[in-house]
Amino acid sequence: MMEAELFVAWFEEAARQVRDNRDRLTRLDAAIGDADHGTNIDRGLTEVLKELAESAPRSPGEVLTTAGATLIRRVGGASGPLYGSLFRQMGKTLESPVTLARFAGAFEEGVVAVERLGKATMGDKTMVDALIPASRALALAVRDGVDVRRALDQAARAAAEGAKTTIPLQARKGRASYLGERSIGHEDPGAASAALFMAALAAVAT
Amino acid sequence: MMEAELFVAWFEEAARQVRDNRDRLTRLDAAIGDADHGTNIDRGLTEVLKELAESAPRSPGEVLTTAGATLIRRVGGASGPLYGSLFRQMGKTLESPVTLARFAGAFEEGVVAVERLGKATMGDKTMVDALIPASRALALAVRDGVDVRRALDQAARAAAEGAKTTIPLQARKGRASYLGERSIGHEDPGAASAALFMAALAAVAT
Amino acid sequence: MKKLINTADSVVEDALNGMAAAHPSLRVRDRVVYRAEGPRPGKVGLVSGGGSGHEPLHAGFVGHGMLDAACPGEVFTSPVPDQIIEATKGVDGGAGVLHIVKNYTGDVLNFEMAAELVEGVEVASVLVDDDVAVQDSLYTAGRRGTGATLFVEKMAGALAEEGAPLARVAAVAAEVDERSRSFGIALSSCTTPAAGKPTFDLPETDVELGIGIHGEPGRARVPMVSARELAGVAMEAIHGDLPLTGDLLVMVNGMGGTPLMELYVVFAEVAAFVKGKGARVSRSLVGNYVTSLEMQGFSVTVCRLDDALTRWWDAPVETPGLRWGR
Amino acid sequence: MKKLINTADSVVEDALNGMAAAHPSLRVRDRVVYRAEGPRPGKVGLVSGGGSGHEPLHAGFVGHGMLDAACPGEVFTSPVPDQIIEATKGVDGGAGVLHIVKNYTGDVLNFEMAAELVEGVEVASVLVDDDVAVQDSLYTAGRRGTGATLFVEKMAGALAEEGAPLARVAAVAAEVDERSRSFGIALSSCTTPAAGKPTFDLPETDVELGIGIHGEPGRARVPMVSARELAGVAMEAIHGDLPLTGDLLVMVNGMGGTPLMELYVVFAEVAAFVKGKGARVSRSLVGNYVTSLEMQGFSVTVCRLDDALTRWWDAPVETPGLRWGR
Ligand SMILES: Nc1ncnc2c1ncn2[C@@H]1O[C@H](COP(=O)(O)OP(=O)(O)O)[C@@H](O)[C@H]1O
Ligand SMILES: Nc1ncnc2c1ncn2[C@@H]1O[C@H](COP(=O)(O)OP(=O)(O)O)[C@@H](O)[C@H]1O
Ligand SMILES: [Mg+2]
Ligand SMILES: [Mg+2]
Ligand SMILES: [Mg+2]
Ligand SMILES: [Mg+2]
Repeated sequence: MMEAELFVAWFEEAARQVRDNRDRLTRLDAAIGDADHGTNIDRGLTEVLKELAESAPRSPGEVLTTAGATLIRRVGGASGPLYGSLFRQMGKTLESPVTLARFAGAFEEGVVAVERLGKATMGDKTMVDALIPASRALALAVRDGVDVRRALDQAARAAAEGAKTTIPLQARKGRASYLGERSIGHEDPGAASAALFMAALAAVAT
Repeated sequence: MMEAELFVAWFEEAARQVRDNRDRLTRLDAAIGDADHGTNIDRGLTEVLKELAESAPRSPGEVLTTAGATLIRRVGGASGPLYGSLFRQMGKTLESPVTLARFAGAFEEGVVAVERLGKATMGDKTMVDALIPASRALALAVRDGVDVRRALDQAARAAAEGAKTTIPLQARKGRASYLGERSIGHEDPGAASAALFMAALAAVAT
Repeated sequence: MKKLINTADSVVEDALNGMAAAHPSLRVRDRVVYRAEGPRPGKVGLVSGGGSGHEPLHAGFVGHGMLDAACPGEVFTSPVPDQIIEATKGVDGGAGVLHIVKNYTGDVLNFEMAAELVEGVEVASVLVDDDVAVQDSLYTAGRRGTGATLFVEKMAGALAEEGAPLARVAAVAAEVDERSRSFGIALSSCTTPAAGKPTFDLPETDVELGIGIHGEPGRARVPMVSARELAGVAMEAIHGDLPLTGDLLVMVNGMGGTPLMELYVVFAEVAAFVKGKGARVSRSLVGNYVTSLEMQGFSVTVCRLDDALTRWWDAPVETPGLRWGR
Repeated sequence: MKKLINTADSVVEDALNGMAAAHPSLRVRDRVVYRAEGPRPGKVGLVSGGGSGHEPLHAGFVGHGMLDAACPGEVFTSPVPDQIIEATKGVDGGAGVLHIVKNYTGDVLNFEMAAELVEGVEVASVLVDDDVAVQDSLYTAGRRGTGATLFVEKMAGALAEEGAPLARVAAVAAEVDERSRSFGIALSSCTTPAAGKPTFDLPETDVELGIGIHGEPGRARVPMVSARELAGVAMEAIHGDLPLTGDLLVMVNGMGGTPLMELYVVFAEVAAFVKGKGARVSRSLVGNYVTSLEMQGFSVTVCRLDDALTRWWDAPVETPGLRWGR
């Protein structure tokens, strides 16, 4: 079972991984964007940890909605509202006690919220290209009765692979789309950070 | 005897030497000034040649006053009025037929005009540090009855040595004086161009 | 990286403190820059915003005849909805508020969220998308908003000052955008304080064509040529999309690091191009107005004027970045 | 070197064509920039000039309330006497002409020659020498004229507009200079079109203190520090020479390549410094006004105001580079 503490730990771990990868994310964004993605997510997660410490939300859903709202309030850019919506929608949907199935369902709702807000679909070279595979992996794990730990591992792996699939793509959404064919050959920074989020969850669930 | 043609040839040769040394003069000016001395003198001499071709002055004095006036009218900066005054004053003073003694006297008048206008004296790290030694060399050559060719050679050598003496000096006049002690260790661009003028004269007098 | 900053984290805050100190006509609170005198009852409020690093855009255009408030985000990062909500409430004089939004995913999403969340204020939005370097197709996020933002803010601002209702101010703002086109060329990249190194490396021999205003690389990298040829590239791109005819408002805009002397060289070529097409430069602006930190290069923005737009352009304006008539 | 030019030789000419095309209020003839409307009978004419590359100085300050004509030389090279003579004759409205000359050997010599040669016009001169980085001693060419030039042109211009006689305009111009001090710091060099490479090389870690406006190296090279510390260095140098008291006009001037955002960061520190000394920033200017092509860095210029100077500062001005009140 996944408790509120686990979700707090998720954001702590995500903050650490993003901090460690901040310059890489920013470099990815420099190649096909405006060189701020690492800073944006790092700033956002720092604020999320502060907010979680202050407001001490009690349920997993509350942790997620708090995190989502904070990202919306503090990040700006494209990724702020998108990640904010992901977590807020997830939090709104997620009922306690949290099971893998409920988590997978809430995650899917979150991803749909991102798609709806950003109007991006698979293959547009955005964070969606990492999030959708992660969501599918979770759904399959539920269907197959896999345990939480392995399910989250599979989701993390799917997200990482999804991020890599953005490399040969030409961007059709976000700032990278302005580059036309020149966006080909670079990993999408938002997909890369989405993979970090999923890796962080897998790491704390062990 | 020095005819008008010789003086025209002087400016032609000076223009050639300055063109060949333009980047060096500008580099010297970059070190302790504003990186335009080579361009300034090059532009000025190009205009002088044009003007000499058009107005076809007949006497050595006219060649010199025409050149001086053109430098004043076309160069700007510190070096324009200074070199302009040098040649204009020289031209006003120089009587035909030109002897070495008359030339030496006119040159000295020209140098005095530069000193008066720029208020610089020997050791201030300016073109004056090349011009005064050249003038002295001419005066000595007259006293010693040296022939024109050797006299101009000695003047050229004196000017070149004078230019080198500016290297260890701290500038007290012109733009280089703003650098204080940092002006030490660099040759003054105006002294360097003055040495070129004298070298050009020696070259055409052979 | 050498920058006149205290820390990369505090640069926006520190710059806003400087703006507040330099311009008594502005009031800065919670990352929103307002006119010091507050909203005027019955006047439509104009709110814009976007990443910092484009100064004087947007905060430098707050004042009589232009914006009522600007929301500066972090460097090259759209502001957050909270700022926009605060600004919207803070400038409402009862006649509603127009959001002037440059077409970037981040700006659009944050302004949209704010517009949804703000209560008790009628909000309209205009999307600025003038950059012909980007194709407006299903395969892009649509044209970017660049130099025309200034035109929209100025002309809509003048109309709002006249007391026009929200719908009309919004319609004219959209019309200005429709009549405007831009194209930008970079000679060098810029360096954001947080990244600490240039966003892209451009060799001494090359330029980037079709850049935006965030230091993004452009559509293509080509060898450097003369000002005449570069101006030609920009103007052909604009003319190919919106034929140049009649009276034009033309801005030659530095990207922040271009000597004004060079912008005038470009302007001379742009003016000659316009003349060659049989059109007329009726109003113009040459300088650094919509910048990308210290980037070198230029953008050209052209707006097809009519009598009304000309009048709103000429109307008095009193802001730190644009001022005439008072 | 990448520059928006056609050829290095034609850059001044091309830029002047651009100025003429962009500003119908100006008339450009034979390398002199005049007000289009010509001299006003009975008004003292103001003529300034200097090397190009400092735009908007000087040509950008021609217009109502400031200069009557400007004489742009080649890049960083003083104009020639012929230009100054033409300008002087061209702006004389019968009340004489004031030459506003920055204290550089080249500017001084060329203006002096022009003043001697011009016939039939009463000429007075004011020498601007505000840069505290240079000691005014027998061992230098004296203090350089930098940012205070703008103050002198603005205030003397306002007084001339009021119809004051030449002697009084000259006296006030000199007073403005006496009350003003500047100090400049460079983060990077600039590149003149003719030289094609940076005048000096400055490593990523260092700055030049006490630079002028021609890309000359400064008095000392020191490690880069924060905006607060750099502002402190500049302000201490100024305060040490002319103690800051009372009401001050303060300009934080970019050298041409500095993002406006960073100039505001510096201004915040300068304002804090002034406050710390018990003085008051009563008027201010933040932006690129007296530049060195694309140099990065800043200069601060401070003028101790009194009521009269404040009034002349506030008086309407309508030039491409400075405009308010009309
Ligand atoms: N319309 C969209 N839908 C989904 N994700 C998007 C969209 N637009 C941009 N993104 C994501 O946002 C990332 C960029 O985020 P960030 O750099 O923080 O914002 P910005 O582009 O405003 O600078 C992209 O790499 C991409 O993954
Ligand atoms: N007061 C002076 N007297 C004599 N020569 C001077 C004086 N000031 C400057 N110079 C000479 O002028 C040279 C610089 O000329 P130039 O670079 O063309 O003009 P600017 O200094 O105006 O850029 C100096 O190297 C120096 O030799
Ligand atoms: Mg980004
Ligand atoms: Mg020089
Ligand atoms: Mg961004
Ligand atoms: Mg010079």
